[in-house]
Amino acid sequence: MAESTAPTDDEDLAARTLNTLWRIRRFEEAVDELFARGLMHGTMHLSVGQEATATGACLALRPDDLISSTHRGHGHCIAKGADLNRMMAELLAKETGYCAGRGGSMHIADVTTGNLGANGIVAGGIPIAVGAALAQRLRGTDRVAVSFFGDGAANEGACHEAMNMAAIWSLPVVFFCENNRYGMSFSTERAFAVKEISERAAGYGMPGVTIDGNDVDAVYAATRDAVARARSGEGPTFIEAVTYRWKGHSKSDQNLYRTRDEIEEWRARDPISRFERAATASGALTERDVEEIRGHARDAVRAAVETGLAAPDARPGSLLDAVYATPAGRAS
Amino acid sequence: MAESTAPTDDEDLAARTLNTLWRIRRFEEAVDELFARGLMHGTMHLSVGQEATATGACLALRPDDLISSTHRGHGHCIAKGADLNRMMAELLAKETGYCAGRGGSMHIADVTTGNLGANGIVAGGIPIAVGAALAQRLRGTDRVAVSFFGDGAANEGACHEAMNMAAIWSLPVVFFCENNRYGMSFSTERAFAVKEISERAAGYGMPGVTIDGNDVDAVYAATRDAVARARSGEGPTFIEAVTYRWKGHSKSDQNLYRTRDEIEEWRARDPISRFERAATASGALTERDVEEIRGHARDAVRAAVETGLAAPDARPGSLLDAVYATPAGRAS
Amino acid sequence: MTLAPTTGAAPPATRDLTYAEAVREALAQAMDDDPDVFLLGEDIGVYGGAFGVTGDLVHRYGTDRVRDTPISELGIVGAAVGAALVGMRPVVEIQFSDFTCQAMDQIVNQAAKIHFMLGGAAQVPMVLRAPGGSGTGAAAQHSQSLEAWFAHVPGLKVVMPATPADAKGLLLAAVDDPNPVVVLEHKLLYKRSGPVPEGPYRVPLSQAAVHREGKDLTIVATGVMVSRALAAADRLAAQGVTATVVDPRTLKPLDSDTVLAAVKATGRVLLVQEAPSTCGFMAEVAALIAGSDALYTLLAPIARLGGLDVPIPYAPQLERAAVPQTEDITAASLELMKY
Amino acid sequence: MTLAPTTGAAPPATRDLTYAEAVREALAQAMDDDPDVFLLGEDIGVYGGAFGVTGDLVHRYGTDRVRDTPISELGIVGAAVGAALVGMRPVVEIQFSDFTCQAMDQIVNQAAKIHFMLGGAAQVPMVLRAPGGSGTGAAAQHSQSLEAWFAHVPGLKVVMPATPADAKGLLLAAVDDPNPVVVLEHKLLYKRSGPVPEGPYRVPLSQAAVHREGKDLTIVATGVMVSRALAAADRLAAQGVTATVVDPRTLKPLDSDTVLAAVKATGRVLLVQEAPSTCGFMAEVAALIAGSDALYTLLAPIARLGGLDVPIPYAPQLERAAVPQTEDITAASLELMKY
Ligand SMILES: Cc1ncc(C[n+]2csc(CCOP(=O)(O)OP(=O)(O)O)c2C)c(N)n1
Ligand SMILES: Cc1ncc(C[n+]2csc(CCOP(=O)(O)OP(=O)(O)O)c2C)c(N)n1
Ligand SMILES: [Mg+2]
Ligand SMILES: [Mg+2]
Repeated sequence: MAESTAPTDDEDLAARTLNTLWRIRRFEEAVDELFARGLMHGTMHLSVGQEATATGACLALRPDDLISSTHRGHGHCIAKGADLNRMMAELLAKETGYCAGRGGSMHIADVTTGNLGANGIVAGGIPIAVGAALAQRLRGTDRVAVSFFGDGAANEGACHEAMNMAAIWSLPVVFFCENNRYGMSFSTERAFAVKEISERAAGYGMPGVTIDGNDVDAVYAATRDAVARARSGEGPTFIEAVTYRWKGHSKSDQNLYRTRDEIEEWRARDPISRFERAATASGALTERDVEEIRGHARDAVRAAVETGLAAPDARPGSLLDAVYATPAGRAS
Repeated sequence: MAESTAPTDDEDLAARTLNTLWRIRRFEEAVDELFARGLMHGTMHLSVGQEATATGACLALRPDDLISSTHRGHGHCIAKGADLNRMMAELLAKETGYCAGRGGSMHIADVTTGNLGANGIVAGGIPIAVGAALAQRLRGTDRVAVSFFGDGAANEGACHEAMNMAAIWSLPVVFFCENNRYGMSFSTERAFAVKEISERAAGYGMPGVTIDGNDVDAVYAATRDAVARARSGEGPTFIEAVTYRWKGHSKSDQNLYRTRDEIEEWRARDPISRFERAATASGALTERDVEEIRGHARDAVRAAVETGLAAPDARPGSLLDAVYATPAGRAS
Repeated sequence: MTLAPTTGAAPPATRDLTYAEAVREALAQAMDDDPDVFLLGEDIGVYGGAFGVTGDLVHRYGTDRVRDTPISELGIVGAAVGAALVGMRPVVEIQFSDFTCQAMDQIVNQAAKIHFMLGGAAQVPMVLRAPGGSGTGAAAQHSQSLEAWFAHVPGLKVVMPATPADAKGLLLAAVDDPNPVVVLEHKLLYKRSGPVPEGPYRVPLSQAAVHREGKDLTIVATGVMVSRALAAADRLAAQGVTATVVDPRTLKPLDSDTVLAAVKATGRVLLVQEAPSTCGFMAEVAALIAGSDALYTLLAPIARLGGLDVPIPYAPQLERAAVPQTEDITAASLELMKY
Repeated sequence: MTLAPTTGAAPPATRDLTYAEAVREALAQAMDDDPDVFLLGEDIGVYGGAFGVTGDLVHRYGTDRVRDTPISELGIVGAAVGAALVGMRPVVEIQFSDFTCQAMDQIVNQAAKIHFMLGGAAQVPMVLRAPGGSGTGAAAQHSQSLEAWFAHVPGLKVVMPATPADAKGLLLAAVDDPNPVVVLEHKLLYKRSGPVPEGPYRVPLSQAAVHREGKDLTIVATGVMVSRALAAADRLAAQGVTATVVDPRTLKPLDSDTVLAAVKATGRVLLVQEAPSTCGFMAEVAALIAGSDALYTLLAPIARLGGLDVPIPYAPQLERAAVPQTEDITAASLELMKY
């Protein structure tokens, strides 16, 4: 167990936390709007309502720790430290985007801050995180890898194989399952015959916990403990963080599989206002701090949209050169 | 719970059981010898030492129940009721074999007795059994499917996905894991961070038991209970039957990964002599019954070898015609 | 644009349906005809399918026959194989054809080979439907065209419908077939309309469609490239160049007679596909022509126009540049006319 | 038969090694050279590999660098992708190339595309070794030749060594390469011997080998078919027909210059592969020739001789009949000489 500071109790942590929460929320809202206005194409999976998981988990990581992310990966990318401008530019299909417009939302990544990438393939990133952790073991570092994935991903074979390998080799991985109650339209009630997905962990010989994924403190504490275990060589942990996505699965979702009431109920459990209440109640933040942070986040996202829209479009000319890496490093 | 007759206590069951046990043992020994003499080609995975699992499990099945089998599948095929002559002919690559010489050991199958096939792919048969069980559900029958697979197969993604689907749909399947302590050279100690593979079952919301796989009574009882559950609509069960293969994994095995002592120790736990002792002690069989049954099995296998060797070789002429099924049924 | 198949006796009554509606109608008629037909896939129930193809079928046929599954492609296809082995006729939907990667073992090592490996003692009458192709900004893991992989596998049949009528007719024929059939639909076609026969109409799994006949060159195209080839043929006609446009429709087994006859009649051939050229399906068509006596009738080298050898990029202009467009087909055709 | 590559400056000192020993030597030298290289696979440790390729390496390099894995192909390849992404150079062994089906998502959707999808910000320098091919009686799920699939995927490189020297040289070049490279070895070749340079010798991933030069026809062959083609060339020579035999060695990227030059020089070409012909790698080579000006130099149609379009059967005589043998290559060559 590491020390027990909670984000809601600590001035510095609280400010960083709230900043991340709002940057994610505002980023997702901006994306939603750009889409609605026809300024963004493709498809998008927004994490509005789920900000506490990415925020709390990444807060417990060192900058040199690694993550693998998902199709619903903007929040992870932001929380791990990516630059909003380059993210937005990528989603706007610009040459200045993180992936030079080749990846888009489903492949957003900032490897310099330890994000090995979003993934268009459900569960695709889980074995990748295990491999990144194996590399740390082989190199003798104490870096940890956290794999984010959804409830739906837990039923892919990739998740099973990856969890077992991490367990038998005691690798420094945290399996962070964001259970937002649905894999697209398929509810966890229908997808699992157990109550909690974390019940799976025991079968691999690793600890598993289920936590309130809308409570940053709980997410932070569980991740911090799991990371401490991983860093000290005690092996992987499975964390199930229960949360909810407010928006549809993607652009084509008509929300036929859940009720308006259910959505409203979860909106009432907004992780951000909950954190604001707790952090102001504890005295870690003042109302003015909160206002200021909100303002910063809004401005940062606005600036990202503006610079992104003004940036040059991705250039087709270099396509064939971009397929293979050259020994020198980045392809020209 | 079904009635509690045990094979060792019941005359009729005991005779059938011992007959199956010996047919498997003698069949495998004959195959081993044919190989050594250069009369059989390809590769073979023998189940000598594991006869109690196939025998006890299939004894608990109705003729119209279904099984999916593995690369180590001769025992399952025999126990489910296949004809030794057609099996041996197949292994001898004859036109009269079950697969007309096209499949060989790894694809041995007698669909008429409910065996959907051995499988060269580790874990390949597990989702297939789930699908066969789903078909029974859709058709409203009370047939049950048993999927045999090894300890090594349990770490394939296919096993995970199949178990979860069976659990959430309460399908009539029994997951029968023959834990012979190794997947090729990889021991269960190294492959799992749990003591018993059956600990995995809880994570899917299904019952799991670990039994002595060299004890026919235990195998029969556990399978009978699981089949009763499945047949009555209560869903799948996971059975882990601990056993041991006496021979190498396949023809190329040099046994570098286990000790002679370990092999000897397990040979001393021979499931067949153990059954013979128990069935004669209980009075279900006399010494003479035992002798007679052994003789029958030996003769049946000998006859299979003789007719097999004399049978016509598989004919290449029909190869291209054999790829696609024709609407009328069996391809010409 | 609407395309009608020119081969096969077209049944009389048609209405305009979208390609997605045509697929749905085929699924409904197949379930009406045969109680053993059922559907299996992710979000095909109340969600109606990722591309809305199954739509309201779950309300009409119930959750047993229109079965939502967990996200477990390997398990889903394996379950279909098992059900097919005992006599059912499952139709699996894989949300994007890219995710067949997850299920390749069950498709290739199991479904395709079981009939053969078991010496004919069993059949695997199943259909696997999956949308392929680019054009929606879904990037590299959601835009592949993998037909060449499946066509390389003995034991599979592979179809790639390009029109609503073919989407229905080929799918019904696929459901009838006692073998595993991979049906590669195309995302961009789902919303296109065209005349579709009303009854349970079947397009045999062995007949190419000749959509247009010309004198100067033959364009062989598949999937979404068929309509682009036809659009190019219109532009070419305006310049006095007439093209035959052939859509194989069924890639395996291929109707080589129709393809070869068209090539022989025109002496020039352009092979158009969306997938990257290297080792793509049109390589097979080129090899077929070059290995036949049609070779002697060629006035020009066999031209292939495929996707660039790149993963599909996200940015719209990059994505467009990665696969053949109507203007590329037109230009390549005119290039051929220089010979 | 021993084959020496004729292109590239051959380093001086060679000894005879088996193909398996040559692979092992390459793995050892790669691990000696670079601490980031490590091996991952089922039974590659104390068992020494299903085909004995890794042999004693675990004793020399330890269980960390020669790492036995559970039976989890998708997870194994995924772990390699993750390790490669953070700078390691994993070399994965898949016991039979057929089981790449289990891992296709990580090979095709992840490894092959990450560098591109991330706009060049990351690399996946990994090697996937797997034995393909028939001839051991292992039947349909253990005998496939799947090179065409991988060659169809942008972002992968694909090599298929036919000699011990190439097995070593191509593997070392593959380990050096910053991209995912699929190395398809062949079961029947593992025990064949040939001269292999001693040092860390590399065969560039872009050079075909011309094993023999003739005047009458060019035989292009891959994998185990190379030695059969050479044996056929011997027989043909006895009948006064001289053949050039070209082995592309690297299938992707393909050394098309060498192939086309050979074809132009002989005017007849026979393309030989073990995999089923339909949509196989030689379809690509045929299309390449037929799309080039080499077409004008052809004296005969482009002949393909591939495996039958059937799963590989178990019975030895059926298995033999399913793939080209030396006598088939000879006969097809003589057939070509009738033109
Ligand atoms: C292998 C694979 N199968 C299916 C899909 C289509 N798909 C994309 S997201 C999704 C749901 C994922 O659910 P979950 O893992 O719970 O994540 P969430 O979307 O809820 O964040 C599905 C089915 C995919 N991208 N990859
Ligand atoms: C997907 C796949 N991976 C690897 C193999 C090679 N292989 C065949 S059997 C085997 C070991 C299987 O172990 P287990 O499931 O315990 O069965 P056992 O051999 O012990 O009966 C392996 C690795 C295979 N046939 N299929
Ligand atoms: Mg979810
Ligand atoms: Mg085992």
